[in-house]
Amino acid sequence: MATHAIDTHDTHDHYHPPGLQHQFEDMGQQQESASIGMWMFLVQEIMFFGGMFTVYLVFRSKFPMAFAAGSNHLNVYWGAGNTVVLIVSSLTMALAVHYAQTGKRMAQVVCIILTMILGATFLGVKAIEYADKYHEGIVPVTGLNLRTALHTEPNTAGGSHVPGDPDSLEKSSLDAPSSAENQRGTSGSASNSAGHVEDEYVNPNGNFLWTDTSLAELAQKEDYLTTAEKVGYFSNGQIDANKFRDKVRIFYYIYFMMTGLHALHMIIGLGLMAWLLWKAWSGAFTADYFSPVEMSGLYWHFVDIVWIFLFPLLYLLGRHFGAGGH
Amino acid sequence: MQNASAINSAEYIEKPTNYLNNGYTIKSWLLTKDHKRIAIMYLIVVSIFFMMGGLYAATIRLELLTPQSDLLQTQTYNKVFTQHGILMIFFFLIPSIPAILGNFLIPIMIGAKDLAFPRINLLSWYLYMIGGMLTLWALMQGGVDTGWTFYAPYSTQFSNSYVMAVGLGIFINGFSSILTGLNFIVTCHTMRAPGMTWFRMPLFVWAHYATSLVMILGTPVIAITILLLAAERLARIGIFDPAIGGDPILFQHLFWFYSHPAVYIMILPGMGVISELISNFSRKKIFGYEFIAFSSIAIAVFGFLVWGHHMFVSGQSIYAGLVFSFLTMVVAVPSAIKMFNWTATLYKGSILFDTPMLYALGFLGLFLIGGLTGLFLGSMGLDVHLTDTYFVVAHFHYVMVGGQVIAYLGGIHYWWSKMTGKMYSEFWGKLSAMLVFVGFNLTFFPQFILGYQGMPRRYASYPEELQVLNIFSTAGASVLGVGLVMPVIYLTHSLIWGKDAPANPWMLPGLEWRIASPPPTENFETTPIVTWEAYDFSDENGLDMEEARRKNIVTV
Amino acid sequence: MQNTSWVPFFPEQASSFAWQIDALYFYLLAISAFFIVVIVAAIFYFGVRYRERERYTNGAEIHGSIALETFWSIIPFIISMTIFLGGAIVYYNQYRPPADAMEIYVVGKQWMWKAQHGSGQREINELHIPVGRQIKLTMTTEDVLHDFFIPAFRTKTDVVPGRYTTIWFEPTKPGKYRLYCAEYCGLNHSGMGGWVYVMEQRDFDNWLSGNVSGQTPVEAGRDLFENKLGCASCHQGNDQGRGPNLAGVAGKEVRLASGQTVVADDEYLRNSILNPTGQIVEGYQPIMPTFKGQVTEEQLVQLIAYIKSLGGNTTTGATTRTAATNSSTMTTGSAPVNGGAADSMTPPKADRGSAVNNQGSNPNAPETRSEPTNTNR
Amino acid sequence: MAHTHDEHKNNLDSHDEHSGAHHIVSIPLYLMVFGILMVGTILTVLVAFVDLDHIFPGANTLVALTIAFVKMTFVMLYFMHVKYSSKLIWLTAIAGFFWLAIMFAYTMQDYLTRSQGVFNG
Ligand code: HEA
Ligand code: HEA
Ligand code: HEC
Ligand code: CUA
Ligand SMILES: [Cu+2]
Repeated sequence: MATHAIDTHDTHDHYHPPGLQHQFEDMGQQQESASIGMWMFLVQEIMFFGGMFTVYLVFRSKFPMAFAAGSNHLNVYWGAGNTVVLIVSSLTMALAVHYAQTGKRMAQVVCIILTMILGATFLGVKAIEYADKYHEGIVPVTGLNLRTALHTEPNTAGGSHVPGDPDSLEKSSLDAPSSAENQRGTSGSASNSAGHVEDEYVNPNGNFLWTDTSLAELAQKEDYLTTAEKVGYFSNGQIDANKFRDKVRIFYYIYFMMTGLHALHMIIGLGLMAWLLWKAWSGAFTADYFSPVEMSGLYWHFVDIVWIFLFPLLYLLGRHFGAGGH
Repeated sequence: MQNASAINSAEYIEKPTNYLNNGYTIKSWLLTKDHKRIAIMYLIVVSIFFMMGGLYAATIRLELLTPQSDLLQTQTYNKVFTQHGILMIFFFLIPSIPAILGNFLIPIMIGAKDLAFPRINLLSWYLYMIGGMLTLWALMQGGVDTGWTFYAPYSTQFSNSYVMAVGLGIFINGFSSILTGLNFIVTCHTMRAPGMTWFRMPLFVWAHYATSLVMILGTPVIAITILLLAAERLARIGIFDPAIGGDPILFQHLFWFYSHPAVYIMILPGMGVISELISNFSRKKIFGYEFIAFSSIAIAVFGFLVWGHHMFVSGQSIYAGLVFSFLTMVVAVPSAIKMFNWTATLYKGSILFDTPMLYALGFLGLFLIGGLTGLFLGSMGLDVHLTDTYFVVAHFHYVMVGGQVIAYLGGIHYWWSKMTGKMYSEFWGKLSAMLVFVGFNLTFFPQFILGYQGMPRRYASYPEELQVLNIFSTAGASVLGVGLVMPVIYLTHSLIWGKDAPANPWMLPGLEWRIASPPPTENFETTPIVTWEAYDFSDENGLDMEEARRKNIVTV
Repeated sequence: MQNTSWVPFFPEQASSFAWQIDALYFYLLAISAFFIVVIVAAIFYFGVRYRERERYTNGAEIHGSIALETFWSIIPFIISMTIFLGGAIVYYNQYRPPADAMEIYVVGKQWMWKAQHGSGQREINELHIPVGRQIKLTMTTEDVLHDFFIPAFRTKTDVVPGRYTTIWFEPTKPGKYRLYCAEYCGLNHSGMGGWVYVMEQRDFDNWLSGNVSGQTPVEAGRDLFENKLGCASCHQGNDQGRGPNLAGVAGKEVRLASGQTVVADDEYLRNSILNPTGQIVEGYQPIMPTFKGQVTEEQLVQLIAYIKSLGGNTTTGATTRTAATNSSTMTTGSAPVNGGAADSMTPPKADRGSAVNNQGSNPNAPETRSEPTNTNR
Repeated sequence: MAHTHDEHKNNLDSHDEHSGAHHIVSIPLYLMVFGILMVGTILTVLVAFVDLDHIFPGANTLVALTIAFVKMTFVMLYFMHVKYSSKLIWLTAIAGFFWLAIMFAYTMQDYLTRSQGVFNG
């Protein structure tokens, strides 16, 4: 078999330190390759998350108040707590590398275990937060939430939402010219309130509950709405809870996509740690050969860095509006 | 240790084992970590995808023979061109040269035993296979009809074809591409043999280094974009669909952030091959080595700044359009530099017109036309009229088929003896090269005219007054098809009945020609020490021309 | 087409800035020709002059030349800048609508173009415009991206859901020009097109006031069905379209989605056109837009005459006709977007007064609210 | 074959990367970095509740991102040993963020210079 032949063929004139792969000349070359390779991988990761950050940037710059509203509803204590957890785990990871470099097996094992525990804690907290949001009915699109209807004043409901009509969302949103009328802030046309006494907004994808438009009102009052917001939140010159809610939903889409991807990386990281733990336990790493520990460390720290940005962007960006969470 | 410069490769080097006869079991292939075997596995699969893409192309051309959509239903036609584009781009052209020739040659060219991460290399192949199989499965189930560009909101809300499955296939395949790029970069940094400085590397390696940069920096973005698209389809997440608050132009930004650089993934390796061919078949050092090397990097870097030229009429702001148009012009300059240097290399050469060189010269002409028509499109005012017409179709086939595919064929012929240890028939080679050239022009040149007349692309039926040129195009495609089927036959034929290849059939100085054909598993018995520049034909370089002439080594 | 120009295979120039695009085109052709000739000539010359004379002789040792490299970097750069500037200027002219342009609203929809004139006149897959007037189109779409493309005018622009895009031109020659959809938009993308009629002002005024030509009702109906109203884009005459095959429908029994059966008499046909969602044929989505307000009574008669004339060589009774897979149903099982979209395109009654007031200053499409949407569900 | 390796190194133009001896960061230094990170975290939370936007719009975001950036820098330099790594690693890390910036900048140059394109939904 080919691979077998490679190995036997090679050994005859080389001293083979443990862990040296056949294609390399020496440990130095191997370590260098591993570290460049890992960094290239991290660059790849930066761009991967970068796509999401771009999406965030675009929508946040359009709808800052909706984002602030959504963000304020997240629990800052859980978020901050998790940040601390991750930073501590980064420390233990760094220590694990340190002990690997200095060849201390037991300390290394302990550090890895600690890192894993902290990582799991992080995921646990995330799970709690997700569950929380789920029970509050603000996980967009799950469709599994209680279908509690949101009642709004008839005159702010945009007129075209027919009770119980699942198409009404599309109907209004594709009815482009009429919304443009709204843009001008003129009063609606004669027909739009025909027969709607009680408007009930039913999201065809399950309910995403959101009634609080106070931030949009605040911004309207103090006049710092963006152009997009001036169009995007209003129906007939008044703040439309439903339209505002749709923008908050975008925040939550992005929140769940970003934190979900981050959590996925944590899970992969935990798998990596488990493997490291097993290797470290069986004494595979020495002061000469520890690059797997180092490389996993790089990965772990990177995931930490992503969170360092996610935390302020998702949890903190609207706190100063004083509209507070719940 | 034996000094590499003493190797006289004109002789047959009898090697008891080479990478091909080193194990015959299926397992010895499927679990191999040998970059050469992985390259061969890519060769097989990529060829299959090419044939499938080609069959779709043939179907397109047949349908377009008549103005009505009579051969295919409109629905089917939409799927056919989409799948043609997807298979050709993601599963054929992007992996073609890098994963086959790059994989096989980069370690050899820089004097290494293997890539830096052989296992990851194998993983890349498996990811490619999984992605490919998933896509094929989806095509079997019913296919996609979104166009290869997957524009939202059609792809996210309106199409009821297998967008998710194909998207997932491309997603997985993307990681294959990323890992290949990663492997090449690390290999170039750490695996070079003693004496193989950066500026002694063959330009083929430089081109792949640049390509790899694009792969690593660009591909993740398409991955996340497809993920978002899938999320939007699955759960109606409103990122791209305006009906629920999203922004369809954002999709285009994200898509082209990758897909424009990706067109350079699709040409840079070809440019690398052409640099090798032009220089070696002129038996002369390449003109302006450093300029060609750096222009590859420049293309890779600036290629990231121009994606908006696909969006001049999309509703992007005029200001953004101006910036992107300007940068598009800037990025054409490095290509121009390459073009001129290649031409200059021919000057005072000793030019050999073997099959690979025919392809190389064909490349120069076709890429020239393709690239220049790129300038038409990059010029905003003109693009307004030309975008989404057959002019664009003709442009990108000129650069992709006339460029990369031709380069790929040239490369395959050039290194065929090295890869397989067999010589193909030069007569058939030349014949097919010429057929391809003629057929290609006949197929795609009329499309420029069609495009300027205003024939929109992705049309299953078209106005009758446009039929004449379409008939030309279809006729050309038939010639092209014949020209492309021929290599499949004579190359396969050569595997069994071909003459055994000498180590260095053309007496060339590259490292790959200093080892046996096919190479031994370990590439080099001992690590070579490089003391010569790239394309060094001087006599001090250990190539004993007198000896070769005396022995009259016959190349073809 | 209107291939009257002396250059073969060259599209007609029919807008005020078409010459600019053509000039730019010829400029680029000249540049290309120059580089192609120079490079190909060099290749041929070198190929012949320096072909290998004796086996294994090497070429001359030349490494490169900084002077040459600089030369051939700077020259292309300068040339490419002229191309950029030319393109930018032309583009700017094309996308800066003059202030006093006549405004027409265009809405794209899978797979038809709907236009409404300032006077309230509506048309489908056609655009009638007067010659020599600057015309500005304000465009959007109800579903996916489309692209409004008139080759003879050398201009096009995407229409984007949720946004307005604009395009302007000044037609210079009366005639009939092709109109295409140039952005892929699904099944019938290649059928989404029609004609632009550039008319003398006098003819245009006539047209606006609704003059019709002397065709038989069936002929006129066919014209309406196939071209003017775009019925054929859904009723393709086979069962793959989004709407049912109408051949042989007249007089037969039709199964409705509600389970009832009705006889397709004139009244039924008329209702199907004016109020399509009232009686949905079994197996189809309620996507057919209402044509109320767009067809005159006279045209209705013509349409019905035409549908009846389709005869019944298709023997498949209405009851056995099965639905084509509707390309717009969503995989998620949530509300069909198209369903909503169709409802929303209720055409308004032409209201000349207010629409005229809106002209020029108002970026919005004409009012669509003057009539309630289908409330008879 | 020992001399091969030597030559191998000598001929690499980047031999500083090749030194097998990896820098070992001392534990106190790690702890110090950790301290900085914790302070940063607390600071960013506290600042978030103070309204800085009246200074100029977006000031809060700017401060939050600056703190995050500083934290990231420390993690990269010390935890990820970039400080002790070759130029190539520096370059790689910077290039990654640079490309991200390209994506942001060139996307936003479109969004900031045209109508926001929302009239519904
Ligand atoms: C291998 C792939 C490849 C390559 C290399 C290129 C190269 C180039 N492309 Fe192309 N392109 C595609 C593949 C490629 N393209 C594809 C697939 C599409 C369509 C995607 C889709 O919509 O489906 C596309 C579409 C496309 C568009 C969008 C068209 C539209 O949809 O409206 C534009 C617009 O600017 C463009 C421009 C260019 C330019 C300026 C170059 C330049 O890099 C070319 C540079 C080369 C030269 C210029 C020739 C050599 C130079 C000289 C001989 C000297 C003279 C030069 C000067 C005076 C400057 N391309
Ligand atoms: C690598 C990329 C690549 C390649 C190689 C090709 C190759 C060809 N393409 Fe295509 N093409 C695209 C990429 C490519 N294309 C893309 C991206 C699109 C846009 C899709 C979209 O709009 O979304 C497109 C669209 C496209 C269209 C426009 C469709 C439309 O807009 O309506 C047309 C029309 O003529 C066309 C034709 C051809 C032809 C005739 C070939 C020929 O060159 C093919 C020649 C090859 C063969 C004939 C096969 C060779 C055979 C063998 C090697 C083996 C023999 C096989 C057997 C024995 C079975 N292609
Ligand atoms: C957007 C697509 C679309 C367009 C355009 C369209 N239709 Fe339809 N049409 C449908 C669909 C779908 C049905 C079946 C569902 C229903 O009854 O509404 C239908 C049903 C009908 C029926 C009843 C057919 C039967 O089998 O009973 C008639 C008659 C009809 N259309 C006539 C027309 C005419 C006349 C026009 C043009 C003026 C037209 N349609 C334009 C989609 C369309
Ligand atoms: Cu509408 Cu294509
Ligand atoms: Cu491009």
